Amino acid sequence: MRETSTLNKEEMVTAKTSVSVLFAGDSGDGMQLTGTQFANTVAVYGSDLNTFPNFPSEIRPPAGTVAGVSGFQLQFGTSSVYTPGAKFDVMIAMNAAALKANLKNLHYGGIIITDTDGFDAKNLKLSGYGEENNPLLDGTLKDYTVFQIPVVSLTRKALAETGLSTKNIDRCKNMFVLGVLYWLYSLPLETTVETLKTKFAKKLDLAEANIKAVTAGYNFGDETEMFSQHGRFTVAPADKKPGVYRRVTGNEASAVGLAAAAKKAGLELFLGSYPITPASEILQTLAGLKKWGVKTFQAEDEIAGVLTSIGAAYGGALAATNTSGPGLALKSEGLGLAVILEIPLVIINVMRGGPSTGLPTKPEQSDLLMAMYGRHGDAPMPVIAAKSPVDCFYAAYEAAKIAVEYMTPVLCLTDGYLALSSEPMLVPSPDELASITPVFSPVRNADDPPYLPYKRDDRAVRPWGKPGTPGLEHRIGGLEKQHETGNVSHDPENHALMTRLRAEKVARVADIIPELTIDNGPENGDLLVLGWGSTYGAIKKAVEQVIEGGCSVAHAHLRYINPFPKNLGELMGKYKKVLIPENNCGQLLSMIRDKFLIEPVGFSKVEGLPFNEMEIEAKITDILKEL
Amino acid sequence: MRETSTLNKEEMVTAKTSVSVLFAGDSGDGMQLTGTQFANTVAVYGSDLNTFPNFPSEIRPPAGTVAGVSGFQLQFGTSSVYTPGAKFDVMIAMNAAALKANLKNLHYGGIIITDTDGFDAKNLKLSGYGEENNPLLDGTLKDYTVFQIPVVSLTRKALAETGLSTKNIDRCKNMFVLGVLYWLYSLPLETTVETLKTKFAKKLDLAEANIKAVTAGYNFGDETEMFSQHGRFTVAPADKKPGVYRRVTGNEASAVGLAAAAKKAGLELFLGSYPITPASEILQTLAGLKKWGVKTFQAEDEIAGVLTSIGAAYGGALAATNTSGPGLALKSEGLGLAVILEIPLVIINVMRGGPSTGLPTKPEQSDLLMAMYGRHGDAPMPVIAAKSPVDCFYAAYEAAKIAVEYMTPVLCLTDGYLALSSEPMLVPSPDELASITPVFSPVRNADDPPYLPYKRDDRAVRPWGKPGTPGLEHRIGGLEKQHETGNVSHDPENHALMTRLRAEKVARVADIIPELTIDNGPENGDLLVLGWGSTYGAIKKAVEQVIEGGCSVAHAHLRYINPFPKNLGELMGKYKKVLIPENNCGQLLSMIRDKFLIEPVGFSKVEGLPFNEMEIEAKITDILKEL
Amino acid sequence: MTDTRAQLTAKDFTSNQEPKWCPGCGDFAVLQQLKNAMADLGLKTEEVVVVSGIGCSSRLPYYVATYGVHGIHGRALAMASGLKTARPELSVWVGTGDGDALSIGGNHYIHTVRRNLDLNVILFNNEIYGLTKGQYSPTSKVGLRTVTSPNGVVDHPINTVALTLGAGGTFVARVMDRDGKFMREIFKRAAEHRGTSVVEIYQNCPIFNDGAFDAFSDKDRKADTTLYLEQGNPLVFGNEGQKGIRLDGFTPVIVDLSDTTISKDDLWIHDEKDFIKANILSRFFDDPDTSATFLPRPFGIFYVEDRITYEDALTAQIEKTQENGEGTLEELLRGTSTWTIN
Amino acid sequence: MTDTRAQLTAKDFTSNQEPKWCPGCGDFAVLQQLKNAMADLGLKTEEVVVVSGIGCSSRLPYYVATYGVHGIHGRALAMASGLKTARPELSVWVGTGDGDALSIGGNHYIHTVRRNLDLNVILFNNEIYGLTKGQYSPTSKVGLRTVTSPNGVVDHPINTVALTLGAGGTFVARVMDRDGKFMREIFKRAAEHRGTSVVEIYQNCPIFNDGAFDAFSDKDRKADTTLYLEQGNPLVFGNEGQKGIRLDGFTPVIVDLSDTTISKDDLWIHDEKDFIKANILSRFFDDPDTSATFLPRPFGIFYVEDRITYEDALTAQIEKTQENGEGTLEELLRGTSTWTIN
Ligand SMILES: Cc1ncc(C[n+]2csc(CCOP(=O)(O)OP(=O)(O)O)c2C)c(N)n1
Ligand SMILES: Cc1ncc(C[n+]2csc(CCOP(=O)(O)OP(=O)(O)O)c2C)c(N)n1
Ligand code: SF4
Ligand code: SF4
Ligand SMILES: [Mg+2]
Ligand SMILES: [Mg+2]
Repeated sequence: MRETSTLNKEEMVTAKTSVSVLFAGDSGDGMQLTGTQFANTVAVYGSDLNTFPNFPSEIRPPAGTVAGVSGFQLQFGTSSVYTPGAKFDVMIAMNAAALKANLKNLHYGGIIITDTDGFDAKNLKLSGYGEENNPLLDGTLKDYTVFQIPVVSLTRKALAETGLSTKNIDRCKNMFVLGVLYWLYSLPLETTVETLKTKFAKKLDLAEANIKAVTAGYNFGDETEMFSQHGRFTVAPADKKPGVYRRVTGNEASAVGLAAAAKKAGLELFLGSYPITPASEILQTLAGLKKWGVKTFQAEDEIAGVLTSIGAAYGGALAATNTSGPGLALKSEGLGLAVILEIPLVIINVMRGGPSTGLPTKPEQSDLLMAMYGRHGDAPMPVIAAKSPVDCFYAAYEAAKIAVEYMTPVLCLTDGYLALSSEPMLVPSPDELASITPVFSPVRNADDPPYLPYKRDDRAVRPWGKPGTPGLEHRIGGLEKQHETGNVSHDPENHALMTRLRAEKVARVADIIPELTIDNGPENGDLLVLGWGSTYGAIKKAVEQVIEGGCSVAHAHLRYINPFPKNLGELMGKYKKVLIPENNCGQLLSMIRDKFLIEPVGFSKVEGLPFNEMEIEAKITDILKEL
Repeated sequence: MRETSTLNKEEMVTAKTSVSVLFAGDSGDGMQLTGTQFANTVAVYGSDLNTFPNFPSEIRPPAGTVAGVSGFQLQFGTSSVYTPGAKFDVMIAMNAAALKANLKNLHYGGIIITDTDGFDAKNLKLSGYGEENNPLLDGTLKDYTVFQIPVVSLTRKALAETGLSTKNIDRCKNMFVLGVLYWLYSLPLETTVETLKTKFAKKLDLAEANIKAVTAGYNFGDETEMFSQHGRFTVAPADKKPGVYRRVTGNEASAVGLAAAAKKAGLELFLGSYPITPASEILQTLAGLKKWGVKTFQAEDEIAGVLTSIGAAYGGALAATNTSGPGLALKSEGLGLAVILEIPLVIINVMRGGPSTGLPTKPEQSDLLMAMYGRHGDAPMPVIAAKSPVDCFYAAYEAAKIAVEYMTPVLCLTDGYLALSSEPMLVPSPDELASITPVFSPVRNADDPPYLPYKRDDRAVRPWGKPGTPGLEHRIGGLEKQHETGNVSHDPENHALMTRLRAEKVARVADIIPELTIDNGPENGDLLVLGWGSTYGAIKKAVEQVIEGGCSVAHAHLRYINPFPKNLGELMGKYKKVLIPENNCGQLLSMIRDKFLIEPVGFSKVEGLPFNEMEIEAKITDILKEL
Repeated sequence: MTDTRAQLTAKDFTSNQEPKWCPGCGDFAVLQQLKNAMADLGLKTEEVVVVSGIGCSSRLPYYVATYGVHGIHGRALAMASGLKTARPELSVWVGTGDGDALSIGGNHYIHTVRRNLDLNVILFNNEIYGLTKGQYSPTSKVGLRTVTSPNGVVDHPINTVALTLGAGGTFVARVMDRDGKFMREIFKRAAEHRGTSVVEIYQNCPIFNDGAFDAFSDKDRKADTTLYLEQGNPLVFGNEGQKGIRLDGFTPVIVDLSDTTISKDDLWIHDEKDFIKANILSRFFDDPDTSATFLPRPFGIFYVEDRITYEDALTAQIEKTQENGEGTLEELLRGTSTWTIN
Repeated sequence: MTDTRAQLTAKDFTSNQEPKWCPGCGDFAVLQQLKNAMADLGLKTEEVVVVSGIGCSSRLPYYVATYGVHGIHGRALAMASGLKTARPELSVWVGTGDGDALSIGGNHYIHTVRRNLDLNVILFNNEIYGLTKGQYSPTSKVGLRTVTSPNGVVDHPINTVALTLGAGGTFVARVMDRDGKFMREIFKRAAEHRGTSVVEIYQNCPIFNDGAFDAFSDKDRKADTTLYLEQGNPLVFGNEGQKGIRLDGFTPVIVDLSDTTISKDDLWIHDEKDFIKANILSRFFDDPDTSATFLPRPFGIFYVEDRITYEDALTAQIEKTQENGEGTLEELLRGTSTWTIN
């Protein structure tokens, strides 16, 4: 965060390149909605941004307590934004508990905007500060810039004339605060006003009240003396590629990626799925895409989730299933069947903290080795990983392309962090998307030679024989199959051959995936930071920082984990050291050691939290010292 | 096979040190029974031996066809016998199909004993030789010593007076052949006669007929001119450790190992299981041990198999579950729960050919990586492997010891080859078995401090709090747990700590397992052959051979795969090269590369068949050439 | 493309793979009647898919010259459900065993039945695990001695018909493997029923559970131990049809029709649409050898209900959303809310 | 050791963990009655184990000061079955949800019920997946709009009582979360029943499926929509008990008791031992808001059957083999056939 102050004629406006904001309040205070409004506004305004919600782990924890605090974090800026921010610059605290829960993550000297009405005796007690210890008064916040606003009171005053009940009026307090924030960051109200009109199209009084509240908040900023010392801020729009944008979370992007792949391939999309945190929104999003012919099947369990998908894939659909760790474990056997059947199937696994039920609402990257090896027998399948919310779209899309074109299940890894984070996505035009070409065997006549469902092409890929097609009638299953005919075979050499061919086919995917490129930094040098998945933003930021500090450090990020890009070994060889940060105990590290017999530095964080850039920067600095 | 001939007064008797015999016939010919009789006889006579049955994959395939051939292979000898023999010296072929199916595995110059009555037109046709091509007549067998005996006719003659139906008489033909074989190898009839008496205690006429048949066969050997050229053979008894012996298959040994561990530990054994080939005999054996208080629960599926076991373990039983690949996949999620609950549980996985249903009746070693990594999250557990049928007893026993003493699930790997092979087991006395000491928390009184179910000792092991014990009431589950209290915790540092402690506990098992020793060969030298599991016998033989040939080759065999023995790295470092033969695509190889960053030579055989010593010997020779 | 091929015969449904069942296995008869029924129904080989799990009976797909998938143990119905949902126009048949469908596959069973996908389920019940060599199954009788129950089974067995009704089944029938013609007709009725049709077959496994159903198929006993259900007809049995079943309140009682005070009109008339009657019939389940109050075991169609299938309901929803046209790829990519940067 | 502790109270069964359910959640009431019932039954905290799967309701074990295991999703009954088999002397209770027991756990459900282990199963049915934020469950009504059914549920729902009876259940009851005292008594009856006792609770989830059972709990409607079953008593309902249920053949019909031609003696008398009646009662399941032929929804004990439990049968077998003493370790190691080498 770098800033330049200019003194305006009338007011002081400080320009900033990026700002991280946390909206925090009680679960009932509508913080997710408020944050989303702010996000939409800055997006339309032209900023780059990244958001992350932080729900309490219970559905409705006791109001006013720290357990009940709901947060929505967002970073927006002029240059590319990759994370919601390691710490925030500004924090909205609607009550004492919200302050207590989040203060530790506010930058030293950061801004706090509080609703003083949320710091009454009851709130202080519930928050754990204690009735006697009001942090707004006792010096706790001396290192921060604190704006104390009696939000509830001001909202009531502003809406006194609406005739609404106090309960309904109080529900508008979040809009008041949002208005204040718009003023503070010199942002327009239009987007929010429009949204409120649409949302409350059938309850005009509520629409009006909310609009009044956000306007009142804005005007309060204008009129109060409170901000005169600090003035306002601006964050110039980002220099973004022109085009149409939408905001997506990782889970939405995954869902749309699958649906888009199906459309592009000319296939019907079928998703067999069982709800599980944090993967359910993929099912939920696709359930809403019936207009695009998407069929979702909410199965009785994860096993049925994957097996219904296998059935649909046998039937000629683009089939997918999504889940998180415990569900992936249950799907293991089914995935083995998909491997030996050699049918296309996309599995999206949204990783969360394990083992077992573990930390179901927290992200982790600890399912990588299960994705690679969690099937009995030698049962290889391609594994790819998404690095950002938007990238979830492309990862799902590519998974589908590989699945269909290589007749194989493909495992696509995202995690609970990507799943819920959002960022703007430049909407691609249909033509920009890579082609996806299923190869269905054509009709055969009675006098054609018999159909060979396991006759492979030169990439070792077998054809797809769609039921309903005359002449392709064939019967396959989980038993080892004879080369070409697909009939059951117990022949020893055939088993060795088929095992080799299945592995070879997957290995050959390396022929069509791009070589790994350096995301940032020199082509060779002291240190390569090799990441995969959701660590992208944090590594990106950290490496930017150390490069700016003059270090010889580069960043490369793996999308393809099985097979690895062909040049991975060579590329790693160009640096003195390789650092692999992971939210697990070193799973990619194991794979790299095994495959390349080199000794990278592993960096594990297994806390149910993503890395932040500072941690990675510190680790890089440590390593460079020792080089 | 080395031999010395001596010319007796009356007859020529050739002494042999080991002989491999195959009994082959139609599924209905009772070959398993015949082979078992022979095995019992040589065992009691004092030979070392190893047997392996070879069933057709269908239950009752068409009679007379190659698919219908049932075989029982056995090797017995004066020195230690580790395998049923790569090829056999003697083959009993009850019909044409039996000959056809197995001829390729007969040693050049080997002996064939045929029932010529099984080579009639019908049998020739069904066997695929064709009515016109009788291999007994057309020179096919010119490189072998063939004894053509009209077994059915001779049996009918011998039993003509019994008054039995022809059908019943014909059923005795296998006993006739057995008698011939006893004569040929100078073996006594007693064991078989005794067995027949017990077996047919209630059908005296059948007992008598069978005894007559085996005696007639023996006498036929004495009287016929057929063998005069070749004479008889003897295989001197092995120089075995004195003691009481029994014969066990790997699956029986696994079952008894578990039951013995429970008795020794003073716990009740509970097995939750779902039948699956080739693991079902473990359930079946334990179902017959009710006299020892063993409780088996035939569950509705493998998930219930492991979950009932977890429930029983929570209740204070020694709990186990057994399965094969597809079932292990289904148990993945449950095993993750056992990991985080930190309760004792033994999982015996009898590996078979994969992926998916694969080759269900064939052995393979391809579940190793799944055993290691097939769970979501970082969920380590000890993994051990048995190397021989008898060793299945000790492996299961040790798995139970580690499970109980380290409060952890332990995965014990065997395979379809060990499962069905048999060998003599020196029965240990109860005192010889290692102690197994569960640590149940004692009763607590109302004024004691609260019970801490996750308070670890200095090995990071938590106590076992048995329901029913006053004062230990505690509630645990699959969510991450707070250090010591075991309460649910979402705290980031706590999760990191618990993840570390769970891993550390498993790693510490290395403190009590023996260092890896050289099984055979020099302490350092050119090549170390590092094996695990059922490859033991083949590697053992091969290394014996090359050592005899003067090569600097050693053999070490891994029982403990997670954690590895502490000295493994050091030990491998003492040889120029390490060779790792495996019945998979190189799974231990991957683990060794990852862990030690060395480059052993991998040697894969993925044919649904175990290695034979010749293959390994050849590979060793190749490597040595290139050194 | 108009199809000019003639109506197919059972032979056209015979694949080139030799069945690998044991001699005398009841599965052969089922295979034959299945092929007969398919031919009778005028099906084409390319529009049929036979799906199965694992077990002796689950080898079925290999022997039918249609499309087929031999899946994994217990999951046949899940696989078939996905296939049918994706391709409602296909004729999907499921071959499964008592172990496959009711033990490991029990969950998919109850859920498929309640969803009522239009599947034809052939449930080979031999009261044993055949393929794995003779362990007891969830339909094995209490006391049966097998390799895993050396002291006799202690688990109370599943009553397939009762379970299916309890789970919301819309078509449930039972047949005996030896009743070829009867089976063929029931298969056709099953196929014609729009919804999940379950046909339980009492299938003898001569190797591991021989004679499990002898009480219902032995020539001398059959007439007294079995009851063939016919729509609209009274429940009568006995070798000369001399016995009938009447309801005493809720209690079914056997009456002697030679007793002139009793008329056929007093008897229970079979009505396959009557759910309560089907439930009572499903409880004619006691063992003829041990039960004092034995009622004859019913064969035929217990119950048929008309209820929308899962795939029809889903298709209707999709069609509704597409009333004004299907969504385009472009609309999909844009989503509901966008902004433009110039 | 004679236990000198006094009879425990509900408070003694209260753990030190604060329940984390939403305000107004029906789960609180169930927890309270469970603790009351345990105290009433004279149980000791150390002899009780509460087992659960995953879901809001499956948090139950944390809040009861006994032993407890919070397992994985759908597997509570399997875990409890293993525990009970290993330790028959413990009092084992299972807390589970409609998703946990009937969706992913459906297979263990039907098999537990048929095996009849002596477990007390408390099935919290809120017709929704609460913990994962509001997806429909297998008991959700057709047409319900949720995050995964934006156009309405198309799956036909499970009727818990009917499924349980079909699976061979020996104790089935239904209660409403608000009926505290009634629930407490039913819990006690469940505990006293030797066998698997299923108590389905209609539990309101105010967050994701608020009012799902309002038709049966709203003050104004309750009297006409619910039927409380009492052993030996006629089926009457209505705010003044003015309506009754009679059987017309197999068809239950509502009769007006104010009509003097109808006497209470003609009514259906509840008999919880009558399997057929229980089956008919289980089908009083239509929706009061949409059904023209609506019958009141029954609450209370539908059915009770005496049948040996799995663990008792197993124990008997074990005891039989041990008649002449338990096997020793030495005998175990030697097996049945040995030979000696000197
Ligand atoms: C996951 C899994 N568990 C267990 C098995 C082993 N298995 C194969 S078939 C079978 C039971 C077959 O019984 P059933 O379905 O009744 O068929 P049947 O052979 O009697 O026709 C079992 C247990 C398997 N293949 N996969
Ligand atoms: C294997 C697995 N699949 C899915 C989930 C996610 N999950 C947790 S609870 C739940 C459903 C809960 O519904 P229910 O049992 O009705 O309980 P409720 O929350 O409604 O009380 C689901 C789908 C999981 N934890 N594990
Ligand atoms: S084992 Fe039984 S069910 Fe299987 S094929 Fe043989 S006879 Fe048929
Ligand atoms: S989500 Fe529903 S079921 Fe879950 S605790 Fe909240 S109110 Fe109860
Ligand atoms: Mg069966
Ligand atoms: Mg629920």
